Amino acid sequence: MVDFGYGSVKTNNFDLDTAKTELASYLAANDATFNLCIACGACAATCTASKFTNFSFRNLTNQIRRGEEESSKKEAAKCMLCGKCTLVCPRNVNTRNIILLIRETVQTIHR
Amino acid sequence: MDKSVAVIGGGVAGIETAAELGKLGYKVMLFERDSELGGNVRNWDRLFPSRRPAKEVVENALASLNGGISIYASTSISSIKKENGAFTIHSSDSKQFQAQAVVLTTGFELFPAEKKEEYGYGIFENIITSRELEKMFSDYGKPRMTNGKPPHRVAFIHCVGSRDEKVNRPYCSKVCCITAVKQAIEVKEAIPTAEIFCFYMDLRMFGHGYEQLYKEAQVKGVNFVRGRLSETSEAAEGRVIIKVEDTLASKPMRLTTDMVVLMVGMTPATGTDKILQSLGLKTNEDGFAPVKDVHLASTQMGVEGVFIAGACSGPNNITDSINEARSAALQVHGYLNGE
Amino acid sequence: MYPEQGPVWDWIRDNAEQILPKVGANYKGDGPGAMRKIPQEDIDELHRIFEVSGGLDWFNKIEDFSAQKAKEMGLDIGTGKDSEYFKEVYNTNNQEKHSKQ
Amino acid sequence: MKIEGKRNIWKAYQKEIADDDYYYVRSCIRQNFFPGSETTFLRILREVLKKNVYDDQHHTTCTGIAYHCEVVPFETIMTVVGRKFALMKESGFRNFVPSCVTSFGLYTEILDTWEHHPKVEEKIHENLKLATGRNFNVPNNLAHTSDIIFKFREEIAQQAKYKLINKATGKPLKVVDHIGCHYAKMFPAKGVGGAEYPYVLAGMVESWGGEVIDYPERRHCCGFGFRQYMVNANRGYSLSASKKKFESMEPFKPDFIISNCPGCGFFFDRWQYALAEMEGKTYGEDGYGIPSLTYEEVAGLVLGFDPWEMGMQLHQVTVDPLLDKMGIAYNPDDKFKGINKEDLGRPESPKNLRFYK
Repeated sequence: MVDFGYGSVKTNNFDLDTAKTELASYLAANDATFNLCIACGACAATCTASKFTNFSFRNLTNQIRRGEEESSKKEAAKCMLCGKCTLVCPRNVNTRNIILLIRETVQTIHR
Repeated sequence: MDKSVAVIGGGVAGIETAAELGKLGYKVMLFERDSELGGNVRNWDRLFPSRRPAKEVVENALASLNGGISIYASTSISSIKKENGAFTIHSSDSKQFQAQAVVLTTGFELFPAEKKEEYGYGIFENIITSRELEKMFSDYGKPRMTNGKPPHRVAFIHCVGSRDEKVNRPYCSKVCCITAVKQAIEVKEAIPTAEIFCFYMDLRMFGHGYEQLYKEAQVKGVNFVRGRLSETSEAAEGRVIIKVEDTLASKPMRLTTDMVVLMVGMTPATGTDKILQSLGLKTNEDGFAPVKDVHLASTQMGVEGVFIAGACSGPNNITDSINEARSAALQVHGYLNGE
Repeated sequence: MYPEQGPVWDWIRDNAEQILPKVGANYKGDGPGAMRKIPQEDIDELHRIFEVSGGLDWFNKIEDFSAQKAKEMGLDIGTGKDSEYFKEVYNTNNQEKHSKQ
Repeated sequence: MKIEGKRNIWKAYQKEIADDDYYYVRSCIRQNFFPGSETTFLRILREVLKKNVYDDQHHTTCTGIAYHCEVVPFETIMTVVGRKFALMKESGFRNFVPSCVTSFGLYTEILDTWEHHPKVEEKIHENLKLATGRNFNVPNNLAHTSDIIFKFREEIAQQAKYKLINKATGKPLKVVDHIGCHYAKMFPAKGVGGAEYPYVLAGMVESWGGEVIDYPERRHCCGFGFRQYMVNANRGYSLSASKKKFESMEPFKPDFIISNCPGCGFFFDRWQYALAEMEGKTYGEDGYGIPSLTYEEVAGLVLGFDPWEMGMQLHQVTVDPLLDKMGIAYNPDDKFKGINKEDLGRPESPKNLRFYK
């Protein structure tokens, strides 16, 4: 193949036709509160880890819903499991449990 | 009592106003341009938030109409003239009626979805309006595609003809969010394996029981994505591709769907502007009929003796329309008794 | 500079005098037509338009600030295609956003 | 798809197109890339439709490419455009017909600016007077050259020697149309059929026997985008936009692409070559590309013009299989011959994109 000094760029879109949503389905099936997020961001606002890293529980779970599973294990590892997010969540999402489920299952899904 | 009141428009607000005025003993003329009473609610299968059959509400209202009420169906009102404290109502077939007070209950029409050209309504298959989905529920108990099969992926598009200056509808139509949530649950119940998406800009769950219904939809697995539809297109196999941004992730998103439901907003009923003109009134900035005072006189108008109820003054739900109807009836009663 | 134009482009350039007239072009010719020579008086008019409408000032500003930026980046501003600064802007600057991933 | 829905939209977007006496303005890109298309336009107007067209040697670039690359300010381009209007006035014409979609978009934008801000127009009159001593009037009618061909599509159909039909199967050719962004996206009312479902090219294809294919990325920009392409570092962005379109149209197996914009038509041709050479991917049948044609070339084929006099040998995606499909009588040996039938040798064959039979 010839190198013209540039190349085609991959799409930046979420493509829900090809997205891997296995993890999202697993989480929804194993924690009924997974779907209840209303994206208020209170979890991220109060998060200890978010003060020093770009960790956001809201963003992590949204990314998982869009099929961005690969990075989720690394992201979930940033959580310190302090539980403050569970305390503030207005929808009673069991955030701590969901983080633990992600940590466990990412390994079984992406061996 | 020989005082007569003209009620213009026979949807739920008009029927309720007429019924209340009838109970108070007035001679009521209820004008409806359609051949049947009931207005937009007649085209709905079930109502949010309780999902009761829509016809119950219409039937209940109709049952409360008594003998003092004359119904003029298939009668379109073109103008109202006030002279010496009394009103002459002109119909478009050149009939005239006299009344001492008037209540405007001309309601709304659904936004014509084809005006959002890029949404492909009327062009691509299986793009329907919220009203057409209601009809599918009435006719078959579930949505079905043009090939007769059930859809496996359904996208609800909020704010079609609402909050959109491009189509001159800058206002929120209030009831579409909760209607989408209700319909999403109904589709999910009718076709449990279907994947459902709601694309919203804000979810405006203001009424009693609405937020709970939203949560019920989440529990049932309806996906809510914050972002407005930009355009639809047709894939090779005739499915519909939609493009939105997941604004919470700051990333564009595309997906192929079997059916797209456009949550069409409320638009002022055609002809209301002419009636307003004949009364020397102008529409408000959204094109609806203006109330006298949004806080203190929301069922009165700028002309003494003319009252208003329901969605002709702006998007409304049934609860508020019925309450306004009752309020307007009391206001009429006070006016005719010199209060 | 334009590898994507392909071998047909090279062939057209090599045979411009023979192939362009065949397709009706007035290649470098006087009078109207595609690829004609623009008369000098018209070019002069364009130049005066650029003078009175700010176009020339704009060009000069671009040149001045480019020279300043080149200095800042430690590149030779030079002239034409051989300018180091041009090469940087043309081939590399912002490439990660558009072309290479 | 429900064609009636599109027809309703088409009905709503009709524009006024003058029917004769045109002041013709060439396009920088087109006269270099498709000189034969501009020749064909004039030939169709003069010889087939018997129209009066003035081809002025004194008009110049509109500076639109530079304007879109942000190296020419708005006031300068408006004054250059004012000069073109002045030349038209002096020649006694009133109907302005540019060959370039970007120019067309700019004229539309400038006329709209002047309409809403008459002081700006005044300033441009002063500028032009000062710089050249010339005066201008705004045109009575502004239409793109594709609008003109659209207007006379039925007249062309009546004189057709060929139809957009596969001669072997008798079925209509499948055509994807691409409209330059600046044709109607900025001012939908100024484009035949509006911005979402433009009819200007679809109408030609319909009238000449072809079938228009609507594919998911039809509205997507070709990606040329002036500075995206001009700067090599950004060129991958331009390439990727076209690639997105090729991938989207590929499943529909189009017989050719028709476009009305200089950049789009040219890059649909060249990017197919680049993608074939860079990534090994071809989008047409049997290792060929999908031919990318101008509307003049399509009209010329329909009218039985010689493809090599229209410059169709200048395409990198070879058009020969399409000519064969349509059953067009052409001489393959003349393809690479010069004005005096002299043999010019043959272009080198690309490695991955099939160029020769």
